[in-house]
Amino acid sequence: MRYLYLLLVVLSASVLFYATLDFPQWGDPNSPASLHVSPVYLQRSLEDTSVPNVVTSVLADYRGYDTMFETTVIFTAGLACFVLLRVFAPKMKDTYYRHIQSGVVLHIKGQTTLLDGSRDFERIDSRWVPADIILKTISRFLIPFIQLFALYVVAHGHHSPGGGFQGGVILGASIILLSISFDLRTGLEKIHERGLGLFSATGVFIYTGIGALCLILGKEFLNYGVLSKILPVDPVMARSLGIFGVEVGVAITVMAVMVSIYNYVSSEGRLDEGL
Amino acid sequence: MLLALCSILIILGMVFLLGGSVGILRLPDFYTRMHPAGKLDSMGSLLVNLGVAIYVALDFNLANLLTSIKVLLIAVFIYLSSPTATHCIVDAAIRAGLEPWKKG
Amino acid sequence: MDSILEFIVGRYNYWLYILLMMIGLYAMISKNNLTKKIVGMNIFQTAIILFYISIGFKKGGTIPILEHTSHAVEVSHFVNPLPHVLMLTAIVVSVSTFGVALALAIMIYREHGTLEEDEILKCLEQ
Amino acid sequence: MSGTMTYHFSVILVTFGLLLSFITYAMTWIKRSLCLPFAVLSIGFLSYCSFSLFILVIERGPFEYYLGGWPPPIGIAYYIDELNAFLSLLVYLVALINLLCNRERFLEKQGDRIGGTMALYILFITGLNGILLTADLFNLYVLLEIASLTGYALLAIGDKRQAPFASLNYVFLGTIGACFYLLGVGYLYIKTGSLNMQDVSRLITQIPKSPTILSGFIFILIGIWIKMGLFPFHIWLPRAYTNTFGPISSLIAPLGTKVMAYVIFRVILFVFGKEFSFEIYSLGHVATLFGVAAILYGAITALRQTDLRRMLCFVVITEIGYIVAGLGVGNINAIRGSLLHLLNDVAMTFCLFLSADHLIVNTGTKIEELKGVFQKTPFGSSIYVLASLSVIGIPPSPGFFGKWYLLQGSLEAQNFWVFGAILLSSLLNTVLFFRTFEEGYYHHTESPSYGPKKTSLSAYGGILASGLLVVLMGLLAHPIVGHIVDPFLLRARLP
Repeated sequence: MRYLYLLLVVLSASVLFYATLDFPQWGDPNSPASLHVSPVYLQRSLEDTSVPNVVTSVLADYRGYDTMFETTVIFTAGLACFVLLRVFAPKMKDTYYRHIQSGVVLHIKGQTTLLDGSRDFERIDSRWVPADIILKTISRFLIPFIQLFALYVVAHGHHSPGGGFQGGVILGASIILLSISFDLRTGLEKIHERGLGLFSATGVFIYTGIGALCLILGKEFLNYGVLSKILPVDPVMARSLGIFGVEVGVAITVMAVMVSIYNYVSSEGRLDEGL
Repeated sequence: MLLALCSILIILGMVFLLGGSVGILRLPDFYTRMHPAGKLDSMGSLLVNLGVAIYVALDFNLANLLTSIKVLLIAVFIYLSSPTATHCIVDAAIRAGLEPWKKG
Repeated sequence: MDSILEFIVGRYNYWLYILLMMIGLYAMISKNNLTKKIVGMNIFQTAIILFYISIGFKKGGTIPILEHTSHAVEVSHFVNPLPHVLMLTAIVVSVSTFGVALALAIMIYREHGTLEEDEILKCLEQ
Repeated sequence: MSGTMTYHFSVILVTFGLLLSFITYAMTWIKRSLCLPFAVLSIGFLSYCSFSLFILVIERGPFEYYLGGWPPPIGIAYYIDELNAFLSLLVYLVALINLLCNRERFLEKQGDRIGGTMALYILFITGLNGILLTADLFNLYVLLEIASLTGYALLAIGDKRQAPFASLNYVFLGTIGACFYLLGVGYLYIKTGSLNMQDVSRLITQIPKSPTILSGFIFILIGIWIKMGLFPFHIWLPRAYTNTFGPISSLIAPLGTKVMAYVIFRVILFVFGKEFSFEIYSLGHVATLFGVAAILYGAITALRQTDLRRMLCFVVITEIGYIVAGLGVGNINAIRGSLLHLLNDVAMTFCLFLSADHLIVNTGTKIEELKGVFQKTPFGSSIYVLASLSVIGIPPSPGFFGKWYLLQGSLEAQNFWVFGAILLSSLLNTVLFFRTFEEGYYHHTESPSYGPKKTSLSAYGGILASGLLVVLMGLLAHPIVGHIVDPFLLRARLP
């Protein structure tokens, strides 16, 4: 069986290899791929959309429709994790409360929310270990910087490498860092499941909604130029603003989905006792 | 003169990084391996970043100065996060009950 | 001799991606452990991403971020932006597939207590 | 104004699908009981849009839609013709009937997760619709991934022991398929520099003998073949479709593979072109080989199955074999036959899976457990008989017309392998289905320990509607060929 697999792999490798004999030289500026469509993007990006970063203008405008589905793919992944893993009725499990001052742990048999609102007690996991003070301090210090950087990456996608996906991932990472360095419960207190679900739907809704707005205003789907009818700018600037709008939507979705995938996967869908 | 300084810094940094990688490969157990991974990498990246920051700022104007400040900020954040990460990994290993290497 | 060298230099990185791709593919179809298969899947997808990016590269080209100037853009100074855009999509797709595959692996582990394929198959036959 | 609005229906069909699915999921966190009715309403709305689009295309002929206002090859375009508009109408109809029919079962199975499940459901059909309408090779890949990801997630709902493992296997093979497709697109891109189907097709004719284009062709074909479950690449199919939740299998089994089969036609006839595929490289022989192998393998393996739904999965593999074999024969009658069969197959397989699912709910999954089912649910069983007669190819049924054209085409091409395989498999299918009829009709269980399950009116309505769909497809076979299939072939410049 192993040789069959090897044969399959060698076979596909040889087909791929055979094709490379015909390839243009690597890095050749005159290869067909660089001559047919891509010069148009490079030459027209500034006058069409006033976005210097051509990757952004292709991503969100010329091929913006692809990117909409790309965001939907992310949304689908979050949705799939929710549908597959989320368990709404947890099994009867023991609950642990820790008295903050004295460090005494109460072990209550079965599920209870008895002391949840109390100031003196905190709920803890069965595998609880005292959170490390170094880790806690450092992540508390770093998280604001990470979030600021994420917002910078989102907002500065027009002029430098960056944009919705990158910024959204960094933003999500800051919240995941919080969940890792404290525990899942702390992360969920900051942004709970319902918020994540609504955010992930809102982000893609913003993207598709901007597209549909263009449709309602009488032009093609995602033709941002028509937004100049409702915004006090000319069509080129309207395209730039439209790109920014969808980038924000993308960032929101990516952030929410990344965090919720982490939450569901690390806690096996119970959103209790995570990693 | 400054150019020589930054090349020295970068080369020195690379020596540290090389030592770190050799250490990770050659040392006998988990804890000793974390030692080069944590310390030498931090030192190496500090030196390299410093060298790069000076190199960028050689041609002095505002934009380049900002770039070199950004490079220095990278070094600062590495100094914050890398030792913390090393500490946490070692901490987790101790809690999980991994015995240190005692031979030799 | 020179032409052979030029031939090899012009293509060796495509060959490297093919090698990487095949490592991923082999891991994906022949490994017994499901986690290793998932890792193989990621290697496979990453290799394709690298392949696309190298299609778009131009010697002497820089990142496609233009300056706000009046004169015309010299196209050969900037790498082809289209493969970058396409691969942003592919990265996102590979992350999503990874997430779904992990969720499925967790479901399998919850049910069977193992991720070895032959053990699961044995368990299913009973 | 209304004229331009109908023109926009092409994009509304896909993008409003997305919007509505986002709202459906968001409702999970606002008011859960509204999720299901909202999903039904949205699929109803989308079916209406799809119907209007179909009418528009029939009236005015095919048209293009430029997304973002950028003409291809700079931007992405949709290309809508009679065939894909009709297929998209079928997709929405199937999804609507299936959801109406199985509302309660979804609610019972998924409980609080119903919002997420419904959002996946809508996203799945939206993805399929995008695949049908798009005229951009890379856009097709992204939509393919949406349809696959939702498919993986939906197929994992079901039997807890089996379904996730089957679905994970599908993830691996599906990813290989999608990546091969992506690789093939990359190979085309490196030589042509374009991603629009029409543009690529124009550029390929200038460099027909290039090895890069050939390997791109091979990889795209293998990728799609994996996705559509053609014989040697079908390994994921039976396990994934058998172990999943019933209503999901009756959604995905008819739609997933057929839409990918449509992509094969689109890619071969409109991207690579007839000359490239059939004359320069002999795709005909390869496709005939795979098709005949799939027909025989599916028909023979189906006989060995003891599980009803698994048996039907092998019937699906046989049907895929018909479609590919017809493509392989390559003359106009055979391709007409396989396209007609593709359309009919959506309706037939849907009806078959839906009614079989109804029988399974009432008895059990094994064929031998079907004893006495005709007495228990005479209505559901008769629809099952209708669908299976159609699959066998009894004359007035839709299955017959497809096979008729296929046989005619293979005779004209003197391709007796395909001819023989189709006849033999029809015979084997007859044996196959009459075995289940026999179990259900003649064997009575003396002590029915369980009576017929309570089935709601809407479930009966759904099964009836699926039966009507099959009958309609049979009655309308002639106009379908004349107004939908033939214009498509004409545009593909087939003789």
